[in-house]
Amino acid sequence: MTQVPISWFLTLSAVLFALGVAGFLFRRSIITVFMSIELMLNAVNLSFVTFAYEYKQVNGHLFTFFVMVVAAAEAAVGLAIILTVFKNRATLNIDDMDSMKD
Amino acid sequence: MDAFIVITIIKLLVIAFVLLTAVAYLQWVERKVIAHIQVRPGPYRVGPHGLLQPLADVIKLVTKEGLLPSYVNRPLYLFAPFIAVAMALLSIAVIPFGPTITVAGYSTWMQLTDLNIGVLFILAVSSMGVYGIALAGWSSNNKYALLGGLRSSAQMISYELPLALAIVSPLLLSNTLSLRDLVGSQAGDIFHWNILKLPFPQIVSFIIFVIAAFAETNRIPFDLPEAENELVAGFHTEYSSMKFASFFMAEYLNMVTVSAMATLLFLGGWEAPWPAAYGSSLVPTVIFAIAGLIAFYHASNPPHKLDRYTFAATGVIFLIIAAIFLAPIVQSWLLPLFWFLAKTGLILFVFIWIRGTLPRFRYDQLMGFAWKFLFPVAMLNLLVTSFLVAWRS
Amino acid sequence: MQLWLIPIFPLAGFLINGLFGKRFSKGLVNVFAIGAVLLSFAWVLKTISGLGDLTSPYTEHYFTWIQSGAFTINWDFSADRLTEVMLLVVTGVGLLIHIYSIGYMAHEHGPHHGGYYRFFSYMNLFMFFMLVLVLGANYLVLFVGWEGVGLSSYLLIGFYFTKKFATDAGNKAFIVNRIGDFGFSLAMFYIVKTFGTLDFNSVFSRAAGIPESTLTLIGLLLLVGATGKSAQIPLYVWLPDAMAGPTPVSALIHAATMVTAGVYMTARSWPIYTHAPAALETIAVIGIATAFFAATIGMAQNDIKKVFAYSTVSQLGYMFVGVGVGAFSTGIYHLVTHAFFKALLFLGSGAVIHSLSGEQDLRNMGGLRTKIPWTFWTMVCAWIAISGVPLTSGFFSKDAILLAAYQHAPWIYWVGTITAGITAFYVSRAMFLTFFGSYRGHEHHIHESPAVMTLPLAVLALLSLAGGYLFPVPAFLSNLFPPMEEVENSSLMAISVAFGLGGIALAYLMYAVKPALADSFVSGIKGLYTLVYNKYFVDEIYDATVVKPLVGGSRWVLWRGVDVGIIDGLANGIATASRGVGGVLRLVQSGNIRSYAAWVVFGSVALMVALGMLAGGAR
Amino acid sequence: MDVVLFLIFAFIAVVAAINVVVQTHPIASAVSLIGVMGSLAILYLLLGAEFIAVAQVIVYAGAVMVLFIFVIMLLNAGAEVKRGRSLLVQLLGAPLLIALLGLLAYFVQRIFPRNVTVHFGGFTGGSAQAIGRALFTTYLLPFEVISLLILIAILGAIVLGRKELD
Repeated sequence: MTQVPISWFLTLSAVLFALGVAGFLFRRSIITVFMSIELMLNAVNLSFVTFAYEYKQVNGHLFTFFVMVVAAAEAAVGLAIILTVFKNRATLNIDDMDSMKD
Repeated sequence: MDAFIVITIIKLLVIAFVLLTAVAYLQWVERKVIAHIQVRPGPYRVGPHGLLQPLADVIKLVTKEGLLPSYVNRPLYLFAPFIAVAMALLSIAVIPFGPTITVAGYSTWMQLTDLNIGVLFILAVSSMGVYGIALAGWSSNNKYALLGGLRSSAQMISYELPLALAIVSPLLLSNTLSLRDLVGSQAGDIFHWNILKLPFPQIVSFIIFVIAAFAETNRIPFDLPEAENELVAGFHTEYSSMKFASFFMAEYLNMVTVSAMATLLFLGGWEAPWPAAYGSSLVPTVIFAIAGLIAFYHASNPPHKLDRYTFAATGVIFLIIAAIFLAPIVQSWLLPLFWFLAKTGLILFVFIWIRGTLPRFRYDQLMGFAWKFLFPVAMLNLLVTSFLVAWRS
Repeated sequence: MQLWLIPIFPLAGFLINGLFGKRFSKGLVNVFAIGAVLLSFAWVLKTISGLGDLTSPYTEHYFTWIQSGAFTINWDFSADRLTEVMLLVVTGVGLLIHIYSIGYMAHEHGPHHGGYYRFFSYMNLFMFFMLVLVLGANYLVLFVGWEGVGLSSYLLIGFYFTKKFATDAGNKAFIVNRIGDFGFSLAMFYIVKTFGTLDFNSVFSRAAGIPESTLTLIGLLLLVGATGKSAQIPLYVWLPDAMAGPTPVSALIHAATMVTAGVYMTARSWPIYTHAPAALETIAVIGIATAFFAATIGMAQNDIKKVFAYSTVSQLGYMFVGVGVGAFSTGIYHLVTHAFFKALLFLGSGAVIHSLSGEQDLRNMGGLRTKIPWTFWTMVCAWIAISGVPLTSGFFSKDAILLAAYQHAPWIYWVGTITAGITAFYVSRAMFLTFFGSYRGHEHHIHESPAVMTLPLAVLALLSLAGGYLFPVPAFLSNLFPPMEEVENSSLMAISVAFGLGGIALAYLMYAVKPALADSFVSGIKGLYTLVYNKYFVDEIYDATVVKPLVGGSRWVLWRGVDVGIIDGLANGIATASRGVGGVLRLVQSGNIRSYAAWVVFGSVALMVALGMLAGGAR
Repeated sequence: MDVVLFLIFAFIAVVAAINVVVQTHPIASAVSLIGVMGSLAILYLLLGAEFIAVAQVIVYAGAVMVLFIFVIMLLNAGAEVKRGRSLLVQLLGAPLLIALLGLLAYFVQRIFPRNVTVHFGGFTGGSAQAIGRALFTTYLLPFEVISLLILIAILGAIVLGRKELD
């Protein structure tokens, strides 16, 4: 068998997504949390591309493309926010950022 | 299948060997050219006219003690030069040096592999090259190195934009992303080259490309990451021996890559400036013959005693080369190679020439120049080009 | 013909002066303001010459404004002969008054009080809305202009907004007009319900097939709107107060153009009214009552502008009589001539006030005949015109109305004739008190107004005298309205002329020859005089019967009871309840992002479990 | 051949992703994430998405992650401090995660049978030309909107990065 079952790709995507969630849940550095989000997005992209292969359509690629662009925009704004937060609070620990509570 | 693998391995070895030698000698050429700009002889001791200097340098760098500072982040510190040189070598893989050739019945391209998105591939790989420098700067755990790394990553991100925008215009004219097809679309005379092609000659984007390429390769006047009077040696302050040599090599390889890119994108690749029917195939012969004659002239009244023989030998070699160019069997692949190398070499010479003439930018000027001048101009050029291309079609 | 160009010029003038006028010099403001009206006037002339005979209305469609199912309202302008008459009056008289304003407002400056550019931008805004009103091809576009002129009128009455009486007068005008507009809106709702459209052409062409009761209701509701805008009983109270604005405003808006909008609207709606005789009769009664009633008040006023204000109310009554007796064209005829001589009277009184540096009380004037001869002689033209002296413009139009009224119901003719006598009397009284006798004021620097003011006066004087010949409106409009019987009754004409001349003579006797006679006469009928002097206490009655109960009811029932008790109580109760629930939910909001993420994961896991079970069940 | 390639790069991706989560130092996480992205790019090539693969390298690995590393270097972010306060995550995090992964894997295995397979060259519709054509026809509006989004993001980043803002 020299061909890869399509479910393997999707399982890989699920595993990566779960690892992204794990990073979000268990990490305390805001930058790492942010990177976990990127990991999740990548996992989803993989499933999009896989579906595009399965249905032999280019649409999945375009979704991936749009996700990438949004991720780039998100990274630009998110990192700017992180910089500002760090400038004001001198911390990167996500548990210290809870002023939205009240 | 087997033949394909064998040929690929042969090509790989040839290209790797030639390229690395060329890079070593590029460094020698640079030292010589700058020396002559500054009216001094340059390397002169090792070999005739210092011709063996690169060999000596290599031996020195390899045998030097590889220092490993105790305070660095070891995995990344060791990984960074590897990334730098690997990414530099990777992009060479898709650059074609000439058209198809036939050797012993097997026909192949003078290129390791052809991707139909070759241009994008080179962009991708070169954007990965930043990591080598950034990680080197960070893992050295040294403030000069860190600042150098920061500067270089900011600079390379900034200049990647005008670079990419400048590339898009010739792509629009040629309507392909494959480097081989790109050259094919510029076949003919000099007015089919993208730099002079109608409806919109890409002179502006060529200049932008070259400027951005200077910045991407951290060359003067954009060598801020390694500004020695501010940052000691920038990101490679803490590096020595082969690790240092890797960065050095990566820089020169990148220079070769972008020069080759400029040649392929704007200057028609291996195409001759005018058709062979009007004698363009005789140009290399004439050049080498003249070079040989000059060598003979110098041999007749030598500045040094030894030169009587070395110059004569050189002249003979040149004349032989000139003769080889006349041989019809090799002409089919030697001529394109000649043109390709001549154009690439010209741009490389410009690199060196500018290093010998221009001062360095201030950092804010550097960023302002990229964002406030190059980027808008590239955008405008792209707009005009796309409008004209759409108009024509 | 590009009808839209007509109103667009004043709008442009308004925008330019309103937005940038602060930085302009007065000259530049003048250029834009006057230029806008001038261009508009020129375009009106070109349009009229271009439209030619115009036997059927000419309509231009611009865009669909409102579309809801089958119901469509287009933004259309249309022009017929009635529109042409109105356009000429509005832009022509408007242009003269704009020019006059240059001189009158010359001393206005400063950002708070005067605001030269503010005045002219409001005037241009008014012109814009008035032209939209006149040009509109359906009731809603007309209503836009209708409300727009109300707005600009409000802005201009309250022009001196640092003075309380001015702002109060503005508020009063606005609020009283709201009552009328309420009736107008209801009328439009009924029209939509009955006809399914607001377009003039389709409404009027179908009016014949509608039950009379419905048309009467619509007609009466439209009349409510008209009484508000045209200051008829019982909604006339705002107009005399509106004299708080600058005098050119009084001349333009509260004499010549805006207040005639009600007349225009009722005349425009004649197909509805001709099928609703009861409504038409109501118009005539209200008109004649207003005419008489206001004229009597006018006799006892001492403020020169108040006299002319009540005179305006009275003359508007005449126009309503003309419409109400079915002689629509005579109403419009009087509208035109009235625009000339009443604008002239106001502008003349403005010139008097201007030369006396703001004095408005008749008792402090006198003997100005020689000091400001230009003003005097032009006002004389208006005086004889309004008094109905033969061969002046007022004579023709008033006489046409009275003749039509006699045909309809003789008692209206007699009341109208008496009113004409009273009108002649009080206008003559104002003239004698102002220009004859000896000067009773304190001002020493009485000066004639500049040419920029006297020139429009001269033009208007010419029109007041000759307007009757120059603009034979009834003949011009004859094919638009239902035909009237042509009557020639020279005895009736002679009677009304006699009443007019008698009024002048009486005033001459009482105020020029023997001034003491007036005082003794007043003291003789003291009770009646007090009643008339205080305008029959109408304002006070309104205050006691409408305003006080409304204010009290609002304060005690609506505010304390409904608002504080019920609405606030409800809102506060909901808020308290939400806060209680929120207090519980707040425990979930720990502020810790990772906790939130855990909740999200929990939610997705729960969702997937549910999905899996559903899918499993389905299989 | 395809299986071998897939296994190699899937293995690299998973190991690198685990490394992203496990490493305490942000920069180590970032480098690992670049590894994930790189191997994903190879897998995209396997799936016939050549343009997406290159875009992945250019945009994600070449631009987004450079930004990350840039910020990490700028802030000189060190290893993170263990100072958690989320009881919920400590108690429920791991079980929830295992449940999520288990459910996802279950659904994937159940819905997608094994007979649909991937081999290199099985789909060639992912060229730059095809994507460009779709982008400028079917997806023109999203494309324009997303360019607007980028513009807004640039402005937002500039405003946030201004010195006066505290």
